[in-house]
Amino acid sequence: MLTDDYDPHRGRMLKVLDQNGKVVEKALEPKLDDSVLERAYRTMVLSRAADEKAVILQRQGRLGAYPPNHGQEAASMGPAMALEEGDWLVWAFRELAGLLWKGLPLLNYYLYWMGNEEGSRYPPGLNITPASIPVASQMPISVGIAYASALRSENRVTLAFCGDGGTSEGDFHEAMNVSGVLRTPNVFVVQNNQWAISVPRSRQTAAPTIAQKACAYGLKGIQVDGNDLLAMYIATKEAAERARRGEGPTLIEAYTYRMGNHTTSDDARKYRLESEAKGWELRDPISRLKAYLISRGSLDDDREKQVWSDAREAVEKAVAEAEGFPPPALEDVFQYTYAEMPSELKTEMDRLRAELRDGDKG
Amino acid sequence: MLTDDYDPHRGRMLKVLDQNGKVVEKALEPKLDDSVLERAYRTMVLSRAADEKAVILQRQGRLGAYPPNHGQEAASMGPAMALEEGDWLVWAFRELAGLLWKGLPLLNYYLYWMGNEEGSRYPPGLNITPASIPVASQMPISVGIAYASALRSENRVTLAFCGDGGTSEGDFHEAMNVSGVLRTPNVFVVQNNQWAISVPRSRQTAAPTIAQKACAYGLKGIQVDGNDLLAMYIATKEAAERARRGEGPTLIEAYTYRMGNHTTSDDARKYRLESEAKGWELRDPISRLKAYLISRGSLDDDREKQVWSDAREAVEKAVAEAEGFPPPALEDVFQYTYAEMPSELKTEMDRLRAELRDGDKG
Amino acid sequence: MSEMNMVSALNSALANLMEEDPSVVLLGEDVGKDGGVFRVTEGLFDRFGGNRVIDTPLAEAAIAGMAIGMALNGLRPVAEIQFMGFSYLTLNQMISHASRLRNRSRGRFTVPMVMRTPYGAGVKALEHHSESTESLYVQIPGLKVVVPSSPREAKGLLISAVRDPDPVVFLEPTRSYRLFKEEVEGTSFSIPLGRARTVQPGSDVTVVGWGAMMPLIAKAAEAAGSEGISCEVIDLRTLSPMDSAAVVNSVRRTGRCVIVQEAPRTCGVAAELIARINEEALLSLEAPVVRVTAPDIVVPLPQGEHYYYLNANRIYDAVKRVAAF
Amino acid sequence: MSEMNMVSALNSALANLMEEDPSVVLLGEDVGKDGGVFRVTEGLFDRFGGNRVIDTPLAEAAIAGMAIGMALNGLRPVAEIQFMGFSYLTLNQMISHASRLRNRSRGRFTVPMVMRTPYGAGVKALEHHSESTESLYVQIPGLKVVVPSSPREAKGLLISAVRDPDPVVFLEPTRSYRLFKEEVEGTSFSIPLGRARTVQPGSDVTVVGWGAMMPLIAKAAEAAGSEGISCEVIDLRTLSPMDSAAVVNSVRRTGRCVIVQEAPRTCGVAAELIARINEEALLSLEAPVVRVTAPDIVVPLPQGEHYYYLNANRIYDAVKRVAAF
Ligand SMILES: Cc1ncc(C[n+]2csc(CCOP(=O)(O)OP(=O)(O)O)c2C)c(N)n1
Ligand SMILES: Cc1ncc(C[n+]2csc(CCOP(=O)(O)OP(=O)(O)O)c2C)c(N)n1
Ligand SMILES: [Mg+2]
Ligand SMILES: [Mg+2]
Repeated sequence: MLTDDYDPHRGRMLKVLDQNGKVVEKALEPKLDDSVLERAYRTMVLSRAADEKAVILQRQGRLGAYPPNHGQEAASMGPAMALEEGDWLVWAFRELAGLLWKGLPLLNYYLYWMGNEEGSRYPPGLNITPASIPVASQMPISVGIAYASALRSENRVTLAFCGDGGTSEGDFHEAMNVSGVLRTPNVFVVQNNQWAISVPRSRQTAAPTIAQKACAYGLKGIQVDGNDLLAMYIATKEAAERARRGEGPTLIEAYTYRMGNHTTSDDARKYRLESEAKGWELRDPISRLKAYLISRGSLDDDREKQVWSDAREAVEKAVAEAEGFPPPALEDVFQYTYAEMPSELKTEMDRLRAELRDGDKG
Repeated sequence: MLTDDYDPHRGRMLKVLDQNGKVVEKALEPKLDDSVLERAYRTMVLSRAADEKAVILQRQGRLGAYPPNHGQEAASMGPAMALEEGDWLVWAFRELAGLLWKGLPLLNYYLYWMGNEEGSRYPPGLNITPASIPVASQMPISVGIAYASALRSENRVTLAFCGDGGTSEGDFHEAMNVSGVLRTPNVFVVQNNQWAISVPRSRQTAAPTIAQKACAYGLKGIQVDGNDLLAMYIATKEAAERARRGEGPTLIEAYTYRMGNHTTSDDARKYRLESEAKGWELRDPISRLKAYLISRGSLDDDREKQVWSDAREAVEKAVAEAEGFPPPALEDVFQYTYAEMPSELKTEMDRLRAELRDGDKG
Repeated sequence: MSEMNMVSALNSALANLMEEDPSVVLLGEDVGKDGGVFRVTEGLFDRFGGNRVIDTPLAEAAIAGMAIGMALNGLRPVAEIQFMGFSYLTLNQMISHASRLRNRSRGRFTVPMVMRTPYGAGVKALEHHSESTESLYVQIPGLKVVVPSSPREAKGLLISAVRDPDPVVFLEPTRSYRLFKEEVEGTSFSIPLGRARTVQPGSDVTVVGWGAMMPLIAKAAEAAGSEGISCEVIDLRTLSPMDSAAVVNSVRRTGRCVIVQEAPRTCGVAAELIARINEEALLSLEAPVVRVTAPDIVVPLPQGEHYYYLNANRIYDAVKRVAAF
Repeated sequence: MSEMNMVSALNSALANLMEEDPSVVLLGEDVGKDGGVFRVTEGLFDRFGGNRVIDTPLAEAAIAGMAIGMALNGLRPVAEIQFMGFSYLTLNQMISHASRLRNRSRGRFTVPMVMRTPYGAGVKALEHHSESTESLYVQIPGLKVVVPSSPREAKGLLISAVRDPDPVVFLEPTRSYRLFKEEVEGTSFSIPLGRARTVQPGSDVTVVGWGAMMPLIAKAAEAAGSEGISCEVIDLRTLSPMDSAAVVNSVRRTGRCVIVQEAPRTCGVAAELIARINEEALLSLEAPVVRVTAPDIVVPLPQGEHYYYLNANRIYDAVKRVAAF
């Protein structure tokens, strides 16, 4: 088992690829079809392109505060690739690539960050929960989701994400611990991107790794190079299979880096050296996968260009659609409070409708 | 260091005495004066006597719901013995022996469980916080107390207790983690008495030991025989010294057993085998210390009888005092809400005084 | 039909629900083998097994969070929080997720969960075991808050709460758990949420309360009645969504109102009712509405509890004062 | 004196306090190097060092709990919670300990801490970043709740809050952080807690609000004034203990009242004020008191925020309606 070979207490990090796309541990290389790898590459590129666009849109006042994903694409997508149809994905707010792999339309994503609840009306049957802003609060929820699947013997796995900062919250702890006791079919991925806004990983916890926190809960734990798509994929695959076999949850630390600001409202230069990010540029997850694909002969420069231009086109299309999307009507902000609108609330709505003047619309 | 020799990952539990009072690890035997050991024995006996009395009083309707301490005397008192004057003790609700060692008058203790807030008006200068009923909520508070001491370079340690059940709460986690990061002078003792009401330790967490949870926070951790006063003492002593040197907090698991019901409202026979408690009777912490003292020649049967009769006398005196203590006046339930009573609250108080009829007093 | 106290009525409701619907599960501290500290879940572990009657670790936020996740994924979880005083640990989950997931996802995800918890003073309990902080929940859009006042009400309302498509906070008056028995159907039946109940019609003073206050109100109303003051007694039952219309309509007729609230005065449900009466029936008022509430203090420990906890005398006096205004 | 916006006024208050009293410490997420997400603590880390301006891990319950412990042990901690929407995680510590330790220990232990947090909608923020749930705190006996409405008020009230012997929840209106500047003393000065401020005397309608509502009220009152309706404008300032006497006294004179509350309607501070007006000045009322509040819904995301967030027009309309009743 990878979790034995890479026992966090021994301080080894799981890696499959080096930065030149060379496989460092041949035995670990997953057997993935070219078509899957190509789709993976496309999706990561789409994520990168969509993310860059979101930052630009925010600067232009066309989108609200936004948390960039740049550099973390493999950390969310590798795990998503290890899921099967019907498995659940519980994200925090920085897992775009994983969402895209799972099938979330970009339109939803943009609508959400543009401040329209319709963005979180996910397509029916897509088992992805909406973004969860209160840090780590999604973790106990993911345990409940997994429990329900297990109770119905559905053989489904629930994959949940949080950040390194999230591990300090009580919710993280309670979720890990309960899940260990109830042996729910969960896989927990901590995107350790080294920062929680301005707080460095070293000040988030005195534990040398996040992965070793697994031992507090009787979980399997493993630290993985989060910029290595293949490593993230195989670690999650093993964990998901274990979960499916009813052998309990796993905590995966994806060791990665937040290349951008915390959000578009943040200025990382206030608290960290630019050289740090520079160093991580050399470990870019997309370049690494590209090198691997090229070395396998599954990608060449032309196709690579095509992937990018397809991505940019898809992004522009989604943005246009999102910007053309109608803003909520007055009824919309009321009608989802309860399944059936209580009469008092209806009265409030009618009163508000009467009170709002034309000029009040925004 | 004990925490190295007894690294929780290696599964060894620290013990100094066996049940016959024989020292199992000569090198570990602390050099304590006879007078100290005698005081320790007296205090444990006083705790046991007071505790048994409280259970009786509850049955007679003279005291409210009460959590018995029987069997856990060494687990709270060993740590208290390792404190120095001025150090802080933050208790949960099952640490009577430690409180008595630190100097809390029995009167306070009875008053509190008899439902009078005056019980928690601790003598000035005694650095003990009041009982904390919401499980583990005292842990983050203990970190703040320790931080304040350290900021003023007072060289004081804060010792905080919670139960095995308490380790599942978010508050426990947040406290351990923050304390690890800030290296506050804390010693945390988890009284693992194997049960949290009806939930056995094995269902509280899937981690094989509580002590190993330390590793999630970069703390030192150690599992100690909680019924061995000397072991609890030396483990805490080492931890307190480390804390005083600014080398950070320690998590001590006191492996012990709740001999009684959870509280006087509980009936443990509903969920556990009586044979389990029977087995633990053979590991009684008071008998163990007694055997040690006798083997050292520091105690004999006569003196032992005297200790018990002194204890019972002290208990009767405290109970009489507590029962003679005046119940709160109407003003008392109002006046400590704020430093200065807001005028609206004063009005409420006056209104209530006017509204209460004589017959309403109870 | 059989005589049940509130504990057995709740137990009967849960048993019916679990028989009828395999998606109903219970979770919480000591709800399994132990049957709950108040015995509400007694026997259900043996009957339905540990997978459906789940003893959790001691972690309230996780209990609430798990219940939310279960509800999102097709179950109907009934979470027990051992005492309302420990429910504050669930507030982030309840406010940030339980109450909002429907709205957040435009109805794609819903949270048909129930959080049961005993509340209220008057049983000489330890600190934190006597809280009546319902207004923390009542003010949260997206949550429903229900408080039964008798065994039969408890059963019918709990069944509705569990079947309800939205998250319900179900507050059980500790003091009434074993206070009295009444005839309750053994089979399942429901009492709709969101509708107040007129316990007794009357013409002089409207007296409104809920939960453990109802037996006290009944006593006070009877005493007032014997002196010729006719009380219309309303059991609010569902605090959210609040059936203030029932109260307002009654006050339109009586012109006088006493609201009895176990909780401290400030920003409680009584204040909200007064605000709505003011808004909708001010001109009908013949006297200021009177609140009979606990004072704005911490619940005293048992020896001082009588200063805090209401009694029938104080309600009766208030009714007299309002009637005489 | 210099021109300050609310952020710089708060910063100046903290700097003064930390200079004067070595027991004042700041703690929270990103309050150190980063100077806080709204820059309220900017420069203080460099000036007073990391031991007194403490960057904590991401753990709100621990931030509150630590602050309580620090306060118990002689410090005057000022904890920052990044947004009010994350303060629910502190509620157990705030309710169960901060508000109660004085009472629990009969005054032996006290908790002179401040929990600062930005609150309120109107800045087009993400979900959970626009909450106005002050009533969760106002209803807790033992806590004080303060909301400043201008830079100078912010400084004077924060200084009082930090010097106060009791725990204070200090709510900073996000929308007003940089909305306007005014002259503020550079040295320390204090504005007493617990006293409402009459911003503008008037005779026809009492208009009450706090925090970010005050600039809207000023605009509405001005418009009403120009039509001959004289508004008495009251800034409540301290929501707990609530200076309802100031409001009641004003209403006794004007007979009419509009209360402006950013929070949703139910069980808010406005309801409490109405209840107290009802109790103490019912006979003076010439019209029902009108609440202008957000509806009982989840704060919408930015595209729908205008349905939720109040504006001067709606306040003005309410004033006109009340005046014409
Ligand atoms: C409970 C809570 N507290 C504070 C915040 C404000 N906040 C948003 S993201 C963030 C840092 C999160 O760090 P991490 O978990 O490492 O995730 P990352 O942003 O690095 O992806 C903070 C403090 C929040 N959203 N939720
Ligand atoms: C937050 C909270 N939840 C629930 C309770 C009810 N309760 C009181 S003690 C207890 C069990 C505590 O177990 P443990 O921490 O092991 O301590 P022990 O009672 O064994 O000493 C529970 C569930 C509580 N007091 N606080
Ligand atoms: Mg991070
Ligand atoms: Mg225990």
